[in-house]
Amino acid sequence: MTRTGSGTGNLGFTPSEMMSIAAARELRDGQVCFVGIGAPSTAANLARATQAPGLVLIYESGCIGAKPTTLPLSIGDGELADTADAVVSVPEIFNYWLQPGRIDVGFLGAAQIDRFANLNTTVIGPYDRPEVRLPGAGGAPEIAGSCKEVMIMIKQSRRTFVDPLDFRTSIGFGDGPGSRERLGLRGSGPRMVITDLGILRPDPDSCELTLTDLHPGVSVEAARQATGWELAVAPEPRVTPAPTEAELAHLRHLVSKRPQGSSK
Amino acid sequence: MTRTGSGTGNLGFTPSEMMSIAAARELRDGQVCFVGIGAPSTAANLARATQAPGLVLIYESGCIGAKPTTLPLSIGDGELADTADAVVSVPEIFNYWLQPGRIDVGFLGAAQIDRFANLNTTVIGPYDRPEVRLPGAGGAPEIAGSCKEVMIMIKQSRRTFVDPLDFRTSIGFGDGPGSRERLGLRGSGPRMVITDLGILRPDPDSCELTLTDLHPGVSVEAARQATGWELAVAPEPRVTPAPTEAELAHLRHLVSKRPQGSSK
Amino acid sequence: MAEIVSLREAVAELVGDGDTVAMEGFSHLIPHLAGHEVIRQERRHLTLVRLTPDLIFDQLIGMGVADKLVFSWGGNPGVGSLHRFRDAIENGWPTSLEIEEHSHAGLTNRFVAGASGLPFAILRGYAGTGLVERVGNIKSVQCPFTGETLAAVPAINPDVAIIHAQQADVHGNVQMWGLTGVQKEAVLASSRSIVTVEEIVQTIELRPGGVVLPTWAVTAVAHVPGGAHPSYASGFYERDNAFYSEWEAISRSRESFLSWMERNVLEVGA
Amino acid sequence: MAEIVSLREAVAELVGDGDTVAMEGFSHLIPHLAGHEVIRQERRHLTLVRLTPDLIFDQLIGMGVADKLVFSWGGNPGVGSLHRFRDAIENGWPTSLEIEEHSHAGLTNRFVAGASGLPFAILRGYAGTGLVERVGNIKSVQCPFTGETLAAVPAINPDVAIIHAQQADVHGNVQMWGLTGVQKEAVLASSRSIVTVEEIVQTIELRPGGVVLPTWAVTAVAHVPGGAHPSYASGFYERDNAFYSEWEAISRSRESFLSWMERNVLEVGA
Repeated sequence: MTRTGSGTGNLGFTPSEMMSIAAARELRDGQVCFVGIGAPSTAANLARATQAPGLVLIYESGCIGAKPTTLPLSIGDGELADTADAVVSVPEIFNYWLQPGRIDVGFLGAAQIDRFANLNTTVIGPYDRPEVRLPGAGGAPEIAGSCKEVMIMIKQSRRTFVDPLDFRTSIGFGDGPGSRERLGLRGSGPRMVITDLGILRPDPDSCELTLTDLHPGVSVEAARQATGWELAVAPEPRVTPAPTEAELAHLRHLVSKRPQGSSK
Repeated sequence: MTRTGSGTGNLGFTPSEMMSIAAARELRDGQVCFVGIGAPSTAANLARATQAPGLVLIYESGCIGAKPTTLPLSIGDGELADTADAVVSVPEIFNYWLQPGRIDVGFLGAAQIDRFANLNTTVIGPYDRPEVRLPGAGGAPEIAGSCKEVMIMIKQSRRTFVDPLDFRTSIGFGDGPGSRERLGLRGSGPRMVITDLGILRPDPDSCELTLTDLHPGVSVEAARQATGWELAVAPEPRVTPAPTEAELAHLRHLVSKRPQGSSK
Repeated sequence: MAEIVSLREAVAELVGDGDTVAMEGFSHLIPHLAGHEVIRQERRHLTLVRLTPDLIFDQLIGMGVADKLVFSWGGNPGVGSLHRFRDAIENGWPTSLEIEEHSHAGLTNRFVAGASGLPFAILRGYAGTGLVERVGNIKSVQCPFTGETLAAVPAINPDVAIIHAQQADVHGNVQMWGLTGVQKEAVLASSRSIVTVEEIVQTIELRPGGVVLPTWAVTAVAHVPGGAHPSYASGFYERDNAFYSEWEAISRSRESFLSWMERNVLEVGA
Repeated sequence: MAEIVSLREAVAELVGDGDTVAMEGFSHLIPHLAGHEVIRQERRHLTLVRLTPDLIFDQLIGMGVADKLVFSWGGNPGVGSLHRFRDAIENGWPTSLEIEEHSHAGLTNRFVAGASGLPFAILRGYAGTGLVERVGNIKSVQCPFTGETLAAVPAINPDVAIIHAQQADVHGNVQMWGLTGVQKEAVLASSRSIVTVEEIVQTIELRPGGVVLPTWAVTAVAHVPGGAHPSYASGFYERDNAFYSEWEAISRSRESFLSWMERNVLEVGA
């Protein structure tokens, strides 16, 4: 567990950087992506700066086709509205653009995730007497339900990878196979969970998150230690290609221009 | 029945002009008025030109606060959009502005009216084999249901004042007292019906249209003859004040600037 | 991403016999020339959808393109009747025309539900009208909070939406302004869409009142200047009120209608 | 017609103890100075409503103005927690705070239903989430056409909506542009409304993206330049990201919070 610091160590990049770059690589040019603030926004904008210049970014504040040149601090920064193809009302974003399932990828973060990729952004501890009151649902429940597929970014630890969740704010695969179908959800659910240690994907049969990729220098054992349940691991996890110089340069350039005030 | 021609006769004004002027007088400054095309639009714009300069005109095409200087031919003339305080989508006009009951006066015309001020703009004859297929409902059913009150303009004759209607396109007082309440309608229904012969108002108890005003030179008998049911008449019908010179001048000026192509 | 193609190609590829086709435009930006192309390509058995069928729908109906019409107000605004529409309904000429009629509020909300990915919409509407009995597609639903009864209409999700807009950029992003009716909803509710435009520009500059459809929400864009005539395109040309008036005489008889269509539509290329 | 009054008068006349008050602004045009005036006038027992309670709601909650909060995301965007909001929920300081939480889509549609004069709204939402059990105000309804089950949320109709906009004209017509969130719906859903504006102009010139509220749909307009700071007003000033960051330290302890409020809000006139 030497990989949780924020230094670049001897690999020349930090685990957070690897997480952003691994996530950015999964976005394809021309896709339409509904972006949460923070890590997903960083990754999506990195993708736009690298292999997916035509990625269409949608922010729940009403921006369709935002093309920020600096990372926004909030989902409603002026930079997003000023560079968007269209700015619409919040009702329109949710009702006309998200709900019908026309978004390719929903990109979410969370405070907790469980083995079926359900997410908690509501409370740590009991709902009525929370130890930590988190911000709440925001756009997540409907992003998780309606996008054609969902990508999740979350730092992996026993505090974040838990079973059960303290609260289920948005659904991944619910209680396992068939849950989404029974709920009438149209999107296919989480395609992958990208952490600072590796990548997990749902098992096609059981829907359980399975470690399929490890970032450079991370062991299966380290990933197991950072998971609050018995982690399913693919027979031969791939090793994520290390960040290229270009990827790192783009990412660091983006982050360096992030507005003052950001803590993450 | 000498009053149905379109000449000005010896009174110096036509029955149609009297109808427009009588209707315009009933609109008050500052009211918000949802206007149908044709006669209601003429009367509403005459009101704006005379005693109600602050009358707010709403057209279902999406114009809020239209201030046309010429009479529009359609409810979507460029003149309406160009002079409006706000232009919104058709869904917004119906859902946000009409439906909640924020409009003071709905202003309707029709092909047929019955004794409870229900209107037909759908068919003459049987629905499945109409003698005349009329344009249909348009905005009328919800204007009739949702505006705080409704004013109706219609030329009075045995073809237009009928009982029963061939089709009930929009509701006045339904089958009489209590109908609107049972249907959950929020608006109070028709306040008056202005014709080329006089003005009819619903009886406070029976809701039946009652002739309360006669235009200059029109007899009770003429109004009875032009009504397809036994017309209720107030004990002493008032006589509508004749058009003033200013009213006539404004009306004729408006009509003279009406776009080519209008047949009414 | 929208492809920029000719109107002929767009209609050939995207409008099929038997399709449900919404051609929207609420008194402004009515896609007349796209309608003419549908007539020239001899589509049949269409279900046509529009709040305010006017001249172009009169022409489509008179040329036998449609089996069914879903609408809420069919007339020649400020002038009078649509004679081809009436002839089809009253006399079954050139073929019988099934109709499903709504109020504007009802049909608008069918589009809103369609654009929203919902199976139905609720409204305070239709109460006490003959439409409830005559139109199969109006039901009611109870509010689970207050118990109130509201009207319910089903979503409409046409196969194709056809609209006219002022401009597109070279990537296929579309901007329209002025009265934009229910066009955005029609495009978003439909499986495919054709947008004819007055001009194609390098970059869209947002206008007051501008409504933008991003290219990835549109199937095809065709450059068709004048495509809304005799209706108008704010910023480009005015409504040809005289033609609306002339249509009264042209359309009154089957013969004069057919001869006008022959000369002005069939013999004209896209 | 909207009256043009001072902020002090507007709050004094239109915001009463115990009212349900929506102060909207989705990361832009947040009515901070109006919130300060509510604090200065010591309103109590309010139910506060907003999709994205951030700093101004943290301040209102920390000053004991609210009994209840209806919201969908409460945080300091890009920075972290709202400490006063957390202290109220986690520790009941300064008073206990009842909460009713939704998703953005759900609360947005509560406003839409409220603005539309409908008792409820339907959406594809909340499915499979803990919110359904924890929030009393989410039910379901069946589509009368397809039989599908959809989420239903009740309309919200606040007593007062408070928003900030870029401009009003001398008649009280309001224009805002840029991100306009759910502000139009909040005003239309509410019985009364206060709009603070950056400037009052003779005549509104429509802007790209401009959203207009006609004067007759607004109760009061107050000229409050800078009224959105530390959020921003597109065309007037930028978001003060540094202050959002500083709020983390100011709000972390009750003492530093109270002393900041004393100096920066209570001792300052409207």
